[in-house]
Amino acid sequence: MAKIAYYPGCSGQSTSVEYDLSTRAVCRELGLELVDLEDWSCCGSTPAHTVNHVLSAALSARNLALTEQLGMDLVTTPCPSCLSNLRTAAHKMEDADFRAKANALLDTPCTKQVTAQSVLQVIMEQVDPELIRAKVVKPLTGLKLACYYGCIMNRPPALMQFDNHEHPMVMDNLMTMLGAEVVPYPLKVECCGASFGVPRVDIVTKLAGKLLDAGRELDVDAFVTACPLCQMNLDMRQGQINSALQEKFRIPVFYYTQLLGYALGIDRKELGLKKLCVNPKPVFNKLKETAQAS
Amino acid sequence: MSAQDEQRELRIVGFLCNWCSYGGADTAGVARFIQPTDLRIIRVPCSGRIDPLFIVRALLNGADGVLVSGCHPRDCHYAEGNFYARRRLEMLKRFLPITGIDERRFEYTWVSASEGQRWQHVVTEFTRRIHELGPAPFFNPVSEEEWAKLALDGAARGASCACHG
Amino acid sequence: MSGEVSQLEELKAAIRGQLDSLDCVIGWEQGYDPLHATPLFIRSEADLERLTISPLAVHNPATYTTGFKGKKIGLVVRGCHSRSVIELLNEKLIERDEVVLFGLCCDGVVSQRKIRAALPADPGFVEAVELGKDELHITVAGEQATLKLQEVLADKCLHCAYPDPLVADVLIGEKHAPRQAASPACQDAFEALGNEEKLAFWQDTMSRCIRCYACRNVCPMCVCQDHCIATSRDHLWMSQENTPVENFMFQMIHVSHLTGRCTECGECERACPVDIPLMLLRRYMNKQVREVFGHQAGIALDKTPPLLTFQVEEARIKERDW
Amino acid sequence: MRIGVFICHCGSNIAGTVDCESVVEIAAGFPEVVYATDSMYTCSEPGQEGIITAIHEHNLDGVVVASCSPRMHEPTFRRAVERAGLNRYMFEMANIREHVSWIGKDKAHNTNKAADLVLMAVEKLRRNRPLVAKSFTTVKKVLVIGGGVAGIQAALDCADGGLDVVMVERDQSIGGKMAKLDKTFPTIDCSSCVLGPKMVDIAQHEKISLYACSEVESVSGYVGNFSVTIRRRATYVDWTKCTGCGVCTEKCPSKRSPDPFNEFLGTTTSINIPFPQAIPKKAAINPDTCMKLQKGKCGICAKVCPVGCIDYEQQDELVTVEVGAIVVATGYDLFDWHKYPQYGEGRYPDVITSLQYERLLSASGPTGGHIKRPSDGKEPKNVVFIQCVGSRDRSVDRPYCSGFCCMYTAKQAILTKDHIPDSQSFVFYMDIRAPGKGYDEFTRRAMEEYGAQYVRGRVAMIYPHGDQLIVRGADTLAGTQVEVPADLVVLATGVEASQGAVKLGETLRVVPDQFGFFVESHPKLKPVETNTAGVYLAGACQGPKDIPTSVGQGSAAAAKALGLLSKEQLESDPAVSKVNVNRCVGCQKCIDTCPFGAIKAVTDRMGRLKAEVIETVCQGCGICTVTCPQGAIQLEHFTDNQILAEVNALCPPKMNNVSFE
Repeated sequence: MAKIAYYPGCSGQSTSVEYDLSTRAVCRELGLELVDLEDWSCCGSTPAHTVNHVLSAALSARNLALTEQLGMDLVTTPCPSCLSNLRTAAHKMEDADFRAKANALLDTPCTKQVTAQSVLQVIMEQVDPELIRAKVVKPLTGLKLACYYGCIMNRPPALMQFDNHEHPMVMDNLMTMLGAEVVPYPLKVECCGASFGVPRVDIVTKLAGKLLDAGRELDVDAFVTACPLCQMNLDMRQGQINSALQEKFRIPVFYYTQLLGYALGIDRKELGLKKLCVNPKPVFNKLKETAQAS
Repeated sequence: MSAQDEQRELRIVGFLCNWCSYGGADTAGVARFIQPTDLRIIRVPCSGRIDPLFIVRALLNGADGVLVSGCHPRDCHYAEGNFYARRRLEMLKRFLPITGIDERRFEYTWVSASEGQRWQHVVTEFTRRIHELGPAPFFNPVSEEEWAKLALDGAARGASCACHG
Repeated sequence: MSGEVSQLEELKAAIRGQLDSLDCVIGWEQGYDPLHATPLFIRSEADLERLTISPLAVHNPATYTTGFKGKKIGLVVRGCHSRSVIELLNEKLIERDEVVLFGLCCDGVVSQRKIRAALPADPGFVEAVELGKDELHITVAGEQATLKLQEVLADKCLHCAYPDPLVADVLIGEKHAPRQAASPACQDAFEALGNEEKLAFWQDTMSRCIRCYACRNVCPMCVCQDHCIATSRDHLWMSQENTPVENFMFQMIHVSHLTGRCTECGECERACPVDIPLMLLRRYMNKQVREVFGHQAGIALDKTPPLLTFQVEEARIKERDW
Repeated sequence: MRIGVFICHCGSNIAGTVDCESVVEIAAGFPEVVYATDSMYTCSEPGQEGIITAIHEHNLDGVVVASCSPRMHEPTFRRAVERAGLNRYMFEMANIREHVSWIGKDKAHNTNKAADLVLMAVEKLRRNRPLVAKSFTTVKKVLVIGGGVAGIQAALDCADGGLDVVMVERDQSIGGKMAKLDKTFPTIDCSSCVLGPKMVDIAQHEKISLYACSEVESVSGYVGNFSVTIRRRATYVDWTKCTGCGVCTEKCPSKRSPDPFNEFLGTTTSINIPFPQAIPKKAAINPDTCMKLQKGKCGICAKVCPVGCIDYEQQDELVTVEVGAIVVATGYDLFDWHKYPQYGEGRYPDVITSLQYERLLSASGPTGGHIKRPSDGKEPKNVVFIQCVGSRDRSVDRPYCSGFCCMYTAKQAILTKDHIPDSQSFVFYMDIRAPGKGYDEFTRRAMEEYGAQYVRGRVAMIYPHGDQLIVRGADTLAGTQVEVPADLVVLATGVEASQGAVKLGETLRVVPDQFGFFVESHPKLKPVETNTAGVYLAGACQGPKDIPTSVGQGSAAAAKALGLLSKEQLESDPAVSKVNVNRCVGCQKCIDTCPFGAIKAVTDRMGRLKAEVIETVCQGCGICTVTCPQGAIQLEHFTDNQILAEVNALCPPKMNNVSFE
């Protein structure tokens, strides 16, 4: 079993606990052993780097240093925002002067070059696709999905170095592999409004509403995401969006790990499906009907 | 530099390509950009014509400095001459230290026909550098006594040398 | 050394098989005494019997190749010799289909200079030399002296990164594990000296030079044949006067013409009758070539010598900073 | 040798800071100097007469003039010594004005330096030898590569001037990009109406031979005497018989052949004539789609052809022509906009290039001149134009401005309104670049009279919404984001160097710049010349150009070719490299490094390889001389000996008992 350092991120402990749960379950099933960083700290999220670049990098560099202490040179995280901070820190630490400044803030300096990758990238690059195909027990046949990647998962391309930044395809490919029909969703990398959900709900309802509208136009059964914030804005705020835009959206929004876990036959409790705000039941009913019909 | 040193000229040889740097030196002249007088210029068609051995010959003959200037890369009248020159001259410059000849006595640069001011700057700076280094040491012994001493030392030394003890 | 004996027989068999189709095969035989080898030009079975490949056989046979242009010859080559051949091929000075290469995986050759220094007195004529596994037994005037082979190996062999031929039609012996090249300690020590000391050193050694041109004549890359500009009256690069400055000018010409081409076979230094450490200059120049162009002469076929080509943007030349 | 030295005062220009009389005195003592004097203005009529008289009186066979820069008056003095009967290369100049009197204040130092420079000149002159220019005849024929508007103009001008012309065109018809255009800016006149007659002239001019479907394979020789091999690609139609009647194209059952003339909007037949005005108007078969050539079945065109010109067995043919000059007019290609992921990378059929839009506008285009969008054939109401697609953008390595996109976008906005009066055009632009006669007025008309909405900003994204495309961009003037629903998006794709340019450049020894555009001899003063004598540039192969500029350059290149070939004989500069065959070991290093292909390998009587300089091609740079370790190839007038003499004059070898002479 391949051992990989795992950084869950703050949201994985709170708003997206189901993402964390399902990620762990899926990785276990696919033969990836996640080793939790002990005593990890917050990546700093958006506030840190808007205030101080060195501090922000140091927050993430601390987590890179923890990885180093585990004797590993790769750390993985489900959250694109955490990933962005980890990779930014790793990149900036390549500069000796910057490294010295950031290390001065740390108890244990970060000396080696540690790479951070998303769990999605690790699954797509380290797991044999044939293994995934072979392990599918409940294919997603009959399901029409829109994969929504969000704005920061592959951007900036020079830093993230994974997939096409304007037209990513990995989640599409993964879902197709599981038997689902994936629509050519044009707003894959659009912004959902992100953390404006707190100060300016109107922005989120407008932007996320547009995302939902584009999905409805393509007649999708559900959205698939890989970002806690995207998922929250589309799922938890769907009611707010409906009242703000006088709409009646009822589109479930999954983490890709949840659908992957379902297809692999993992116990539903481990996938945290109950945490979803928009009831996903119609989706699973449809899947059952298709399964029975065939 | 004392006033007296400033008075005494040193021997600086310049190799300039006809199309850019020689023209640049002309431009500097036309504009009356005053320069130190130590430098004497040999005109060649292209920096690609400059055999590094011309520079070695000049230095071994006792030149205190050698300055080469050609067209800026990509601007060569002959398209590629300065690209070859750059490689040859860079190798010479890097090689000089092993010979004990101070590599600062040789420099190469690019000056276009329009860069009179730059030429003035290059000449002034290079001449200043050479004056700071002072006259180059002679390779051959300069007097009968030294000749004799060298011969005696050689005899006493036999086959020994730095590498082959 | 039984291994060597079998290798010699293997080599002889290989040469024998091709001798008819070749004008000549160049190897080595015993020279004027058992301690010295000399190049052997094999044209017949009888010649072949005299072939030796012991560590005493040092000469670079590539030196002779250009003289055979248009004819098909064979060469017995060690690793360093094969580099010279590659460089000559890359410079179109010889043709690949005109040389058959009998490659020897080489454990190093001796330095006569070191042997001489290790013996109690100048040996004069040597009666017998016996090669042990790691030793050399030399009999002079009935007395035997034993030298450790490792201690009398040539400098170039101690730091050799290419003991096995890089190109060969027949390969004899076992290949070595990859090795890292290094410069000898005396090189680093000399480079660390100041300009004044270095200049004084060359003035000194150059006053010793007798301008015999042995360094040029053994150099495999000196291919100007009878037209070396150092000995021409048409281009008056230097006078024939034997002064340090003219002697040094000659070395400058040699190094300059070797820029990016020298394969470090060390023949120039070996041949020098007055022990001028010429490799100091060669190694230093090669180091510069490696640093700037990432190029080493004679380690790969179809490479253009760096001074015969260019890049519009040179990654490692910062001439515009001045 | 008997050398005369003439020191010029140049009024007070030199004499003001150089003691000319002293220089004369010193110079008189230099080796082989038999006469030294000074004069007020050596370049003046009496000054030159003074030189001529001295040559006669003192029987001089070499002259040194110390005055201004040789870049100024070397030709003057060379003519003077020639008038006196000396070879003009038996002359040297010392630059004691620009390099001495004008830049140094100290008279003693200046005088000393002037004397040194004279000594240098004397020492070099002592090693000079008479050089004689070679004359050679020229072929009065011009090769024009490329049959776009620039090449057409160059060919017609050359032919009208009396030269034979060979035109080589890669495509099936000449006309280039201009033939694909509907209208031209700023006059909105019909492109094919302007160009058509010129194309017909090419076909009919008795001095022009046209090779279409052909490419230049190799070029050898030199100015005045090039030998060019042309590959005529197999068309599977005997063009000597084909009348262009078009019956075959009507009957051809294979109708899915890609249509490059229409920029791949729609398809054409396997055997086709690309467009009605094509020159030559001959049919050709696309072997990739022809059923007969692919599967051996069909053969309908052969059956219906009234003149029996179909030949399925036809092979490529190599033709060699001798020409005296070459005009390169290979034009440009369009930037591949798929490199921009934000424009959909080809996923949206209604995102098209500006040239595709021209074909939609054109009455001879695939839609008969009705604007119908590719996806569903509907007439668009909102048309969005995006400028600078592959121009002025470092991220795609296209930092340069393509020059004419602003203008054709304005034209297309105007034509859109003409075609669809209730349409609305939007133009996303960076800056409007309209420097030309009537150009800026034209873009103003597009905005003011035709109501095109110009938005200053880049487009970040195009995405589909219903049957429309939403174009999102920045409006930098309003400081806001805008989203425009579009029925059709037209990308103003920028200009790239023609695909084969780099390879052709190697064949012709014309250097392409980093983007593949050919480099002219001098950016200001020799815009159509190249560094290879006898090869000229016209049109966009040198850099992005609009039609009038391309036509102007075509004429300029023709004028250069006519001027060159108007002389009965050409003279080559004798200061070129020369091989001493005895010294040459045949290593060919000089051949590899020569930028001009001026050295070739020859075999001597003994069968040994030797280098040989083609004197008329050699430009005299001397790279080869340094490359040759044994000094076998020497640049005349700048030989090793001559330069060494100068070095030794400046730095006399010290303490060497034997001097160099």
